[in-house]
Amino acid sequence: MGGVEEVGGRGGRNPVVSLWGHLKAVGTGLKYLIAVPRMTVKYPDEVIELPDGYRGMLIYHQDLCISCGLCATICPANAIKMYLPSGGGGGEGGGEKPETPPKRHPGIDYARCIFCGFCVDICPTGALEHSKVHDAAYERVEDMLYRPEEFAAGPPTVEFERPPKRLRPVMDERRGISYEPVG
Amino acid sequence: MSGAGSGERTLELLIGPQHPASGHMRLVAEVDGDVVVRLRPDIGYVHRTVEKIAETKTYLQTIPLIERPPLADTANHNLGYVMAVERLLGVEAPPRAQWLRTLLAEMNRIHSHLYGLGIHGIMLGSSTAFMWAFGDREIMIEMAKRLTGARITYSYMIPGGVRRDLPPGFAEEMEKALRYLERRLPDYDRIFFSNPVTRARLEGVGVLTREDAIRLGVVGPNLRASGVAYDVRRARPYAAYPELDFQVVTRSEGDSMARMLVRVGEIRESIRMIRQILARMPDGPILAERYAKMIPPKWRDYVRETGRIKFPAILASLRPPKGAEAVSRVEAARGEAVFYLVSDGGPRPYRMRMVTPSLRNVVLFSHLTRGCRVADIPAIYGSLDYFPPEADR
Amino acid sequence: MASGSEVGEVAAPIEGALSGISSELSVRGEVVSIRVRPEDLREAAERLLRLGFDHVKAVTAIDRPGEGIIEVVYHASSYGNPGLTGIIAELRTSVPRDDPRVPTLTEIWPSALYQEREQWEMLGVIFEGHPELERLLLPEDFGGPPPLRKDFKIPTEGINA
Amino acid sequence: MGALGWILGLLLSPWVFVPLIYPGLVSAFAVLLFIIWFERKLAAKVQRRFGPYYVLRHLGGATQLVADLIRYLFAEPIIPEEADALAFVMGPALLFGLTLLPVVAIPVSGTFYAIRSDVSLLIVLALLTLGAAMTLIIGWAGNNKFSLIGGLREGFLSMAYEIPLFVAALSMAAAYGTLDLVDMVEVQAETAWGVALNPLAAFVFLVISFLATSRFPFEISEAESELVMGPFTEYSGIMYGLTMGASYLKYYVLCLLFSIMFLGGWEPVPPQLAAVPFGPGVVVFAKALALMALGVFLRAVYPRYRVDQAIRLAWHYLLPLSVASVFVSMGAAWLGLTGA
Repeated sequence: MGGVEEVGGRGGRNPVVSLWGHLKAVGTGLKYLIAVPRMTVKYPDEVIELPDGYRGMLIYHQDLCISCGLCATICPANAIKMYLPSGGGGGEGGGEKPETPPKRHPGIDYARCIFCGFCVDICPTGALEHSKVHDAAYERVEDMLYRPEEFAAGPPTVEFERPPKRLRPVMDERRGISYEPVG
Repeated sequence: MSGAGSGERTLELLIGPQHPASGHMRLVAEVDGDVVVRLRPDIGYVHRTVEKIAETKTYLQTIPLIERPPLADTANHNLGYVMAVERLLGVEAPPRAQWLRTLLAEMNRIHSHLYGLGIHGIMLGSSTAFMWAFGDREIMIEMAKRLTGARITYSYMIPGGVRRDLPPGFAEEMEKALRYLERRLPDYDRIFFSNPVTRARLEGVGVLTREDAIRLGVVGPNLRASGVAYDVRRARPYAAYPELDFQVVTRSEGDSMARMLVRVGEIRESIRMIRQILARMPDGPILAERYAKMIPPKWRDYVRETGRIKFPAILASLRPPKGAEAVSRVEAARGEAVFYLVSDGGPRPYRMRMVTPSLRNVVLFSHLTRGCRVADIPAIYGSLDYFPPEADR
Repeated sequence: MASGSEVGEVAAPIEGALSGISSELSVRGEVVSIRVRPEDLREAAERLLRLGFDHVKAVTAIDRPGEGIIEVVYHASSYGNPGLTGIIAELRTSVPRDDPRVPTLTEIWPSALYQEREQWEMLGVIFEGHPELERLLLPEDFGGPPPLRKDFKIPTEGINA
Repeated sequence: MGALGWILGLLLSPWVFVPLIYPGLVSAFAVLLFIIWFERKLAAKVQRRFGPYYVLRHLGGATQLVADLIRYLFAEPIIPEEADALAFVMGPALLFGLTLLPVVAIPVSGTFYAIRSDVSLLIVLALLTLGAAMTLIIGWAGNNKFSLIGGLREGFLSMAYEIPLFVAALSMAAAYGTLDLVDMVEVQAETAWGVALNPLAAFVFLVISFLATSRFPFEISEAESELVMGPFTEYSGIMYGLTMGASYLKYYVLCLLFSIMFLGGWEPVPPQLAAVPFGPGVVVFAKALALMALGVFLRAVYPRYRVDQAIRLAWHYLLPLSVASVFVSMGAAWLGLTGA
C-alpha cells in the first residue's frame, strides 16, 4: 500500500520561501483579476439550459394513467398520493360494478417532492415524465399541492421580469464551463 | 459577564449553533486567555433519526433517505447502502453498472473534497479559496447532472445496477472538465495551499499522531494524513476498484495542512481514475438480469435506446430472506461509511445502521483542540471536513 | 490485498484466540461473526484487540421484542495490521430487554466512545463503566422511551389521500 | 448674494474645507462608498463572479453601497439589555469621529491647509492612536464574549503596531530633516520620493497600515469565522455601519499620510490644477486611492493570520526593520541624497 506525497511542499519558516510564496499568491491574484474570465451567469437575465433527462417537476398524462398506484407506493417522501375524483364523483357509482369505488388518480405535493424520479421510472405506462421546470416559486405552501386535475394541467411556467437569455453550459478546458447561447 | 466570575481564569465560549463557522453544531470551548483548555462538541442539532425512518420505508425508498445526511457526498453513501442491500438479496450488479457506480462515486469525491476545501478556506478567511472551490465544484455537479438528472441527490444506484447509462458525448466533455481541473490545481496551490499565511495557520496545528488516529478509529483523509494507509478501496475493493490503478494518498505529518493536502492528492487520484473508467468501461447491461427481465416488455426498446432504466414493479417491494444480515463498507469522500442491515423477511429493513465518516471523526474535536489557540478552532474544524448533518443523521 | 479466501484463514486464529470463552463463530462474506455471552464480552474484545483488531467501526444495538432481547453488535477491524484490514470481526451478544446491561468496551476500543453513547440514547442499552453516558443527539428535554426500540412507533401514511 | 458669497467663502476657507469637505468628512464618505464597492468588485473578479450588480446594472452596481447605507440608516439599532448603553451608543460615533480627526493636520497642498505646524507629523501620529482605545471600549461595552476577545485582540495589536509605525514615520523625519509634512513634500520635490530614499521605511509603513486597519491578511480582531466581527458583534444598523466604515477611514488617513511621506505628496502638480487653491489635493487623493485599491485587493489573496502570529510579526520583524530604516535614513542623509 504505497503512499504518494502531494503538491504544496513545506519550506519551514524560511523567509525567502515565504517571500516567494507571497509573491506567487499576489501574482496569481493579479492574473485572475486581469486575465481569467468569470464563470457565473447573471441568473434572472441569463438562464442555464438543463440537460435532457433532467429530473424536474413532473408532467402527468392522465389519459395514460391506469390508476395502478405504483407511483404513490414507491414515493419515498409521501409526496404522491392517490386522490378520488373531486366534485362528488365518488357517490355516482356509474361503473359496471357499483360496489367498487371510483378510480383514484395521483396528485403531488411539491412541498414534499424530492425529485428522485422513482415515480417516473416505475410508471408502467409512461403517464409520468419529467419536465425541465425546477425554479417555480410559491407564495403559499398550500399552492404546492396539486390534485390530479391540476397535476394533469402540467407544471407551472416560470415567468421572468425581462425575457432571459438561455445559455447552454459546455465544458471548456480553459474556463471550466463556457456558455453557448441557444436560440 | 457570565462565565468569568471573580477568581476564575477561564471563559466559556459557546461557538454555535448560530455562528458563521460552527456549522449545525455547538462547540463549547473553555479558554484561558487565547488558549483552549477544553473543547466539547455538542452535536445533534440536525439529527433526523434516519435509522428509525428507514424502518418505515422500503429498501428502495431508503436510498434518498441515505443521501440526505451526507449531502455533499451522496453517491458514495448510496453505493454503500445499495451494496448492503444487494448482499441481503444475493444479487450482483453487472460489470458496466459497477463501473458507472465507480464513475459517479469518484466524481462525487472530487466535488465533496472541493466543498470541504472551500469551507476550510472561508474558515481561515480566504474568500477566494471558498469561491473557487465552490465554483469548480460546479464542474463535477454539471457532469453528474447530465449523467443522473440531478445535481446532488442522485439516487443513481439501485439494487442490481444503476438507473441510467452514459449520455452521448459524456466522455469527451468529461475529458475537458478533467483537464480544466488539472490546470486549476496549481493556481489553488499558489493562492491558498502554499500561501505563507495558510501555511502559518495550518502547519503543525492540530497534530494527530498515527497511534491516536488508530486508537480513536478516525477515518478517511484524516486517518491517511497521519500516516495510516487505510482505504476501503484498497483494503476491501468493491465496484470497479479492483481493476483501477490508483494510489492511496498518505502523509506523515498528521497536522491540519497534511489533512488538506491529502484531499488535494485524492482529487488528483480521482481525476486519474475517472480517465481510466471512461477509457476502459465494459459494455453490457446496467441492471442485473434478475430485475431486467421483469421490465415490462413495452419498455424494452425505450430502455435500450435511451439507456434509462424503467423500474420493474418488484423494486417497490424487495424482500430479502428472513434473518439475513449484511455489512458493507465504502470509502466515502470524508472517510469510511459502514452500513449494517438486518432483515426480518419483510419489505422494510428491520434495523438499518448507518455509521458515517463524520460520526467517527467527531471524537477529534476534543482531542485535537486541547492547548490550541482560539483561532485554531476553525482551522482544525475545517481541516477535518466535518459535516454536522452527516454525523447527526 | 484481502480476498474472500483470507476470511477463512483469519477465522482460525480468531477461534484460537477465543479459546476458553464460550463463543459461536460463523463467516459471512468479509465478516467473521462471533457470538459471546455478555459477561465474556470484555475478555473477547481484549483478545481481539491483541490479535490486531484495533478499532471499532460500528456499535449497533438491535431490539428484538419478540425474543425479549436486545442484541449488541460491535464491528471491529484493523488499521495497523495489513492482514486484517479486509476482515471485519462482528462481536455480538444478547441481553434481556427489560434490563439491558453490557460492560463498556471504551477502555479497550476508545473508538466506541460516541457510538456506545448513541446506542444508549437510542435503545436504552446501559454500557456499564462508560465515562459519559449522556444525551448525544436527542434534545436535552427529550422525555420519550428510547426511540429506536420497536415499541416507539412513528406515524406512517398510506398511499391514498 | 452677499450672504451666499460669505457662505461660499467660509466653506472654501481651509479651516472649514479641510475637515468638512476634503480630505475630511465629505470626501471620506465618498471614499468609503467607492472603496467598499471597489473591494467587492475586485474580490469578485478574482473569484470569477460579478459582485454587486443589480443596483444600477449599467454601472456595474456602483450604487450598491448607497443602497447599503440607506438600509443601515433605516435598520433598527438594537441595544442589548446587558450592554453598557452609553458606551455602546457613543462608541461607534467616537470611533468614527476620532478616526477622521487626523486629517485636520494633513496638508493637501503647499498653500492650502487647516493647520501648518512644524510638528504636523507628530500631531497626525498622535491623533491616529485614539481610535484603538475606542475599539477597546466598544469591545467591552457590548457585553459579549466575542466582542471582548475582539477588543482585546485589537488592544494587543495596537501595542504591537504603533511603535514600528512611529519609528518608520520618524525615520522619514530624520531623512527629510523636518517634522512638517509640507516641508517633507518640498524636500521630496527637490530630491526624490521617499519610497526611493528609504524603501524599507515605506515597506514597514505599508504593512503596518494593513495591520492597523484590519486589512487582510491581518483581519484579526474582527475575524468573522472566529469572533463574528469581534468588537462589533452586537452592533446593527447605522452603528454597525460606522464601526465598519471606521477601519476603512483609518486606512484612508494612513494612505493620505503615506502619499505625502513617501509618494511625493501633491508633486508633481498638473498645471491645470495649480491655480485652484486645493487643486494639488487631487493628486494626493489619486495616490491615496490607488494605494487603497492595493490594500483592498489583498482580501482576494490572503486568509488571515492568527493574532499571536501577527503580534510576533510586528515585534520580531517589523520593529527591527523600522529601526533599520532609521539607519537607512541616516545613511541617505549622510550621503547627501536628501539635500538636507
